[in-house]
Amino acid sequence: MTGPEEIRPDAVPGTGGPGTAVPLLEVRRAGKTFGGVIALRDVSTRVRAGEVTCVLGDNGAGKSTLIKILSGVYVPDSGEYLVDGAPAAFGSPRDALDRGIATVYQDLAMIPLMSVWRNFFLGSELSRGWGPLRRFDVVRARRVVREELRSMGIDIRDVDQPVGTLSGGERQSVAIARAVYFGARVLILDEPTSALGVKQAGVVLRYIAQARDRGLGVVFITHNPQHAYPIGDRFLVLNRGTSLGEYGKGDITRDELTSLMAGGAELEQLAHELGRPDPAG
Amino acid sequence: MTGPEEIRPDAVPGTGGPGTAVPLLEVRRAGKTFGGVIALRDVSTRVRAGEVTCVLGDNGAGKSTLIKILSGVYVPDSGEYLVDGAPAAFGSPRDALDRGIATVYQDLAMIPLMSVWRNFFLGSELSRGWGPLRRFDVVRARRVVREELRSMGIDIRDVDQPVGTLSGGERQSVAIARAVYFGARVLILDEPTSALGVKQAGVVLRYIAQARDRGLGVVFITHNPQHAYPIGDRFLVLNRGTSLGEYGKGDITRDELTSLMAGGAELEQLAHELGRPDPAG
Amino acid sequence: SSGRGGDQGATVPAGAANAAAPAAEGTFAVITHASAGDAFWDVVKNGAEAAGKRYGVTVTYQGDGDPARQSQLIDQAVSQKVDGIVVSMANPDALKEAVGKAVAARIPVITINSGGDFSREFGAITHVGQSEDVAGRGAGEKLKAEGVTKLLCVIHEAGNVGLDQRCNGATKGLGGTVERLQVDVGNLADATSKIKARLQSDPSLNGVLTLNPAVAVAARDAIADAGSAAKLGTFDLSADVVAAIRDGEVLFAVDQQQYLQGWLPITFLVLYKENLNTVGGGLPVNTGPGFVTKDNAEQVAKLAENGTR
Amino acid sequence: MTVADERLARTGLTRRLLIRPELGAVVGAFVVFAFFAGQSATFRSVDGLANWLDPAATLGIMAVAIALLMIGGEFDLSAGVLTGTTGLIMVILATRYGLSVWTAMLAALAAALLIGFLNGLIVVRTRLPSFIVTLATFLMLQGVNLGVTKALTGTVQVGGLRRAEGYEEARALLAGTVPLGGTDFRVAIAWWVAVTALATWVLTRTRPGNWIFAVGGDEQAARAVGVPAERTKIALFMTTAVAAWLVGSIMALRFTSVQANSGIGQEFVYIIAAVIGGCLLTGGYGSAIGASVGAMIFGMADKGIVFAGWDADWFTFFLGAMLLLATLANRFVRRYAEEVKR
Amino acid sequence: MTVADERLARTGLTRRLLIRPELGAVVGAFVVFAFFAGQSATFRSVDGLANWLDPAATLGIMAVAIALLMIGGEFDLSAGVLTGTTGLIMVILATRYGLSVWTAMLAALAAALLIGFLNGLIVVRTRLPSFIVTLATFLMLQGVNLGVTKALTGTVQVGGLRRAEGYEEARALLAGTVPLGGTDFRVAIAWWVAVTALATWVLTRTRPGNWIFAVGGDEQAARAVGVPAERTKIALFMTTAVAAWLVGSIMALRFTSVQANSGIGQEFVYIIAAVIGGCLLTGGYGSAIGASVGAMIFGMADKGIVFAGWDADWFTFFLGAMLLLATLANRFVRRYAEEVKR
Ligand SMILES: Nc1ncnc2c1ncn2[C@@H]1O[C@H](COP(=O)(O)OP(=O)(O)OP(=O)(O)O)[C@@H](O)[C@H]1O
Ligand SMILES: Nc1ncnc2c1ncn2[C@@H]1O[C@H](COP(=O)(O)OP(=O)(O)OP(=O)(O)O)[C@@H](O)[C@H]1O
Ligand SMILES: [Mg+2]
Ligand SMILES: [Mg+2]
Repeated sequence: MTGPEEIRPDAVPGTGGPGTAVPLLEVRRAGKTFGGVIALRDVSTRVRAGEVTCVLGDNGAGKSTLIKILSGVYVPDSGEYLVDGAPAAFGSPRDALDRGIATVYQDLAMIPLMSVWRNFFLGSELSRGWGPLRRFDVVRARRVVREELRSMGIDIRDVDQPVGTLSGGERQSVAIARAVYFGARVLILDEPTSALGVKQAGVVLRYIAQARDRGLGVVFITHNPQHAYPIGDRFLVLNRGTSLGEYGKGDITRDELTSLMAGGAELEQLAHELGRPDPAG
Repeated sequence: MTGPEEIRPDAVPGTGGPGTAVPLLEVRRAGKTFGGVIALRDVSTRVRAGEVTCVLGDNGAGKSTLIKILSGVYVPDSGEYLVDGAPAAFGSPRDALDRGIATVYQDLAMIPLMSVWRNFFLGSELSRGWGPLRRFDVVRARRVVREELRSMGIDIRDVDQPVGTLSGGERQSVAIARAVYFGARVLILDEPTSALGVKQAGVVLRYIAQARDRGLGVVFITHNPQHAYPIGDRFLVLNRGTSLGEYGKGDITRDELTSLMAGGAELEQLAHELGRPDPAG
Repeated sequence: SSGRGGDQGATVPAGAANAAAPAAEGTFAVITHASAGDAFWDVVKNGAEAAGKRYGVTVTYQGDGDPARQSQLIDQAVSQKVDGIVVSMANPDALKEAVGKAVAARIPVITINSGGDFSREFGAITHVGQSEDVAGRGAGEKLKAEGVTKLLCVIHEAGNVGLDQRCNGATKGLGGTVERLQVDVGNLADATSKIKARLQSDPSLNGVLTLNPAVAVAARDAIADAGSAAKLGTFDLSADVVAAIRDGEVLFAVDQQQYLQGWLPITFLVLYKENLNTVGGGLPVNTGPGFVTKDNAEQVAKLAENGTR
Repeated sequence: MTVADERLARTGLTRRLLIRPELGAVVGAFVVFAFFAGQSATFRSVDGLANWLDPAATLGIMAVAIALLMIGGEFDLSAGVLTGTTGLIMVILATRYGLSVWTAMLAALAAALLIGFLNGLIVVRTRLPSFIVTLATFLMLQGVNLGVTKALTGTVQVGGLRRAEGYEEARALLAGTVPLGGTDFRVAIAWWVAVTALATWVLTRTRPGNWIFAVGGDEQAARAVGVPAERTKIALFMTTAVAAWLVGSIMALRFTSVQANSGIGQEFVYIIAAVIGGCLLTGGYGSAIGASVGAMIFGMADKGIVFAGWDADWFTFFLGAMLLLATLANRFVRRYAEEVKR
Repeated sequence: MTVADERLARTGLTRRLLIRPELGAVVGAFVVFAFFAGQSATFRSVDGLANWLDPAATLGIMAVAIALLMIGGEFDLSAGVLTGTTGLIMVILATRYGLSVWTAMLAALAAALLIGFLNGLIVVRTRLPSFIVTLATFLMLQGVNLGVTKALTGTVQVGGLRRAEGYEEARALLAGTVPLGGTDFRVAIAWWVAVTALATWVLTRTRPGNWIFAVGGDEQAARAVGVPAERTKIALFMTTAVAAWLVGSIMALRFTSVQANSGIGQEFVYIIAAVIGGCLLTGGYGSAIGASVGAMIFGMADKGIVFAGWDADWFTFFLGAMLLLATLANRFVRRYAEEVKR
């Protein structure tokens, strides 16, 4: 499934377009090992303001690991991580959040026993009052959550419901709504649309476009080329923990991208194949 | 994996081709309530041998709840559930498994702290020896798991790795491989492809086709109309816990289905919309 | 290197006032059926350690209420080849094997406090003190003399043999009704309110016997709170209890002079080691019971504060 | 909810109330109360009430603190013995070193905070289970309590607080009584109510409260959204230590002397009260009011058996049976509330 | 692995071994052993070995059973007192009702199985936390032990097993000694090894072993793939009861008498040993060998302090410090094994 030949890798440093400024985030030859497992090796990429960087690759390619390095969950074992051009050593996701990096994780999404609204504001609680009377503004928090979710097309019955009892897609939507709401400069989304219905996925893509247009840098992971191509500005392709290259939108066509994403073109052929075999044998 | 493609539907007791026989599974006006939440109301459907029934619907529509009724996790609060035409009261998923119903759940997939091979055989451990010396055939189990996963295109480094450290898609693949391996008469898949890459998703669709061709009844949930239409024989559409109707493949075109799945046609239009706004505008 | 520690023994104790006796060599193990921190046994420990200092020998003290663990402690002392073992036998049956092992290893054994009846049979050279039963009987008789007819015996550790024997003895001595109450010595507020609850719900109770000085203080408060006229007696001393005796809030404290149950056996063992002396001729050496009452409270007060009474 | 959703079954107010963890425990409390009130007239009298509320108060203060900690996903086995340690420090400083009671209390508070801080620090740094870390603290404090007390006094207790400066005022504040309805109620009961109210407010209405639920529910996920998990946990251990200090001071002022073994064995009673009150042992769920009610259930059953005059040899048997009944009542009520459809 | 994968860093055999939970504990055990061997010559002698292995054996048997239960996600607080109950039943039947020791042991086994079954049944049926259910059993058994013993004998202990029929043989089998290297070793040590081996085999090589990990790891998910979760849990409680019966019989035969309070407080020592050995309190992870080693660490520290001749007042202090050191050593070794890259 390796690299398609006709594509030129992006001429990385100092390009024109929306990418002239210092990149918001940049990793250089980052690597991460878990015990004996090498999850990521020598991967470099950059995220610029007002651009959408798509990270593509097979299952287990290391996409989520890269994302967790960007958002401060993991410290890379090797390589560099720069934020606004200066080396960053995030000790925890809190540090990343404080620098305006909001993330939707694939597997660290929510606290199942906590209610929807508490999860939504977790770590960034709305406060009112002063000094020792400073408190969580419960009424407003509930209202904000209901509104934000409704505008995503998710009509939660009861924001007091524990997140653990939500459907898969509802849970995903809460996580996205939260990241969009708090996203200040960079929005990182790890397979945000995978559990979503067509309508909800459309809403999320629109959100991404809006965020981009507001000048945020967006990192977007998806397996769906139909979601990735229209919205992405740059495409980083990972395979078995290493980078197969990074492409600008101009350097790659939709079909090339699809075929890069492992046999996307096969889908059409698959449709035939999936039909019933001829009963005559 | 087993089953080559050219095999005719299995001659299940008293059938004449798919569809004419007593359905393997049938629910009539089933309903399920959680505390104050009505998750499902008056939903009916049937699963026949050699057919793929697709369940479609928005997030929170009740698809997973229906699946859990079919696989014995929940007992419906109202309505009837028939297996092979006779009323079934499954006390636990074990009962359903014993009747040949294997399921991939959306959220109850795996035990994170256990290794891949232990998870794979959990509940259906390969045994050798007799009497008090009957034991788990560890060597064979490891081998089988590695082979099954490789044939899905998932190359797990180490089957002793705890499932909790796998990537989202790898975990999903293990669950699917397990259900396919143990699926005897009915295979139920709740959004199996959502976390999968294009290649792996294709493999799963082929598996479904193979299972169907071997005469299994398949229930398949997905949000992706491109996955659903080619392979489905019947389409059950849920909305906010109730059924919008069940359609045979002949009764509905791909486009109708896509639009039924809530604005699927919008996708194309969305692609334009997602482009950059006119800087002049 | 194993230069320090009990198994080498014979470190010269600092400041030992060993003018009376010539400095002896040796390690002696005191192993009782009470865990560390028990008010009664702490005085025994003080007595044994003081004697050790006086004679210039090493005394180790260990204790555990579980007979299994107590017997393991004896086994350990045997492994360490100590020069003598002092043991309290609340559960003689359970200690038979371990004591026998010590005797077989030619280690002199002296029993203290309880188990006097078996002392000889098991091969101990003598017994010091008398059983909790006798002490309890004394307390019962004293309460009877004060006109107590219905007594509440407060047990602060359920299933403890020694405490049970004290209550049983009191029952025999009193001749009247004895009711039991279980409290937790780790939580005195709770103990107070339980004693009070018992007194409130049964006004015919006219005596309380506690088996621990801290519980005695709790019982004193409870009696006052409940407005009861019950008479209070206790086992063992503390500064608070002595003060309460002085003030007439507590009638008496049973005093087994348990300091002697620590001091004497060490003395006897040293003598045995040096001179093969035995004391008592097979009869137990009694250390009590004595009573601390209003009359002698003043004198005892200072000693109780020092932990020797 | 602004508009009714057709996917919501109608639920009565009663059922919505009963579904809350603390109200399940309240039902258990009623069952136990009714039971013993039927057995003993003294139990239901004002006098009896004052009596069994007294130990429930000190237990309740600790149970609430432990509940917060358990919601945050950790245990503290050293909390019981720490009540003894703080009491000992206070009495020793006030009687042997001539400090005023207030200064001695402050010093004890500082020591408690340090111990709580160390507990928390070791737990978050080494990632050892808090069960093991605080077990070690428990054992070590137990040894220190006895060893130091013995070394200083030659006995296993220290006393004489009555003569210390400031004793009367401190006692009135923490260990005094208030006449009410013809009986004296302990002021500790008021402290208990205050602690419960404060903990409930923190838990449900402040940011740290949200963090406590989160670190107990899923620490990794909480960390990932920016919750300062380590700080939250250390603060929880320190809170427990402060509660232990409060209870230790109350007890020391009340009895004017402290035994070296005081508080040992209580640590599990605290956990039991919290669990009866609906806290999950696995963390992430529970309530302060529930823990308080759990302490009350335990206190009632514990004293009720004495009031009823049942055979002391069988005491623990009855206690166990009552606990089981109370938690079963609680459970059945909640299940009814959750499952019955209308 | 058949072929090397380029995504796998090369790991030495040592590191692969050290990563296993039980081998971490083994390192802790070595640290504690080396420490006390340096302190006391007796400790490291064969005699000393026989000495400290003896309590470790009975503790180890229970710790292994409790570890299985904890891996299965449950607690049993009644296990300690059940050792007393089974011993009492056996001694009472053999001495007061003239049964042979073997029959009395069988009767005690039946009682233990029943109690274990009831524990399990109540836990799986009511879905109450096992902590609470077995706490109730613990309290109730404690009351029964005391109440029945008092009623039958008037004291808090029963004895005289020595005279019962079959005593000598039963004792030789369960509580005898075997001369080895000039010292007598207890046969309980052999039982301990056997129990550990059996439990390890069940856990790692049988279907029920797989189910135990699964119900402890995620009961819902396990149920969903067809694991008979309820049966597994009930069987675990019954296994613990059988272990308690074994230990109770060993102790009763050895000491020929049983105290009514015997075993109380031990329940937590079992849990502690299991946790030192690497079991998670939240279930789903641990090993039988680890629990055994945990018991050994505890036994060594417990007896080593006595051998070293340290002041008994400070005993618990040293015990706590040793436990903390042993678990820290364990943790650092595992962290090294997991994190150092080569
Ligand atoms: N245990 C539960 N308690 C309360 N509500 C529940 C529970 N399980 C499901 N629900 C609710 O029932 C509704 C249907 O859930 P279900 O998981 O069946 O949806 P779904 O169709 O599978 O959605 P998705 O596509 O997002 O997976 C949801 O709104 C969910 O919040
Ligand atoms: N904590 C961990 N310990 C061990 N191995 C891990 C750990 N986390 C991830 N891995 C391994 O690292 C590899 C990369 O994982 P990652 O989650 O980054 O993949 P991914 O690209 O996000 O895949 P997917 O599309 O399936 O989500 C996987 O093979 C996974 O098994
Ligand atoms: Mg991923
Ligand atoms: Mg679903």
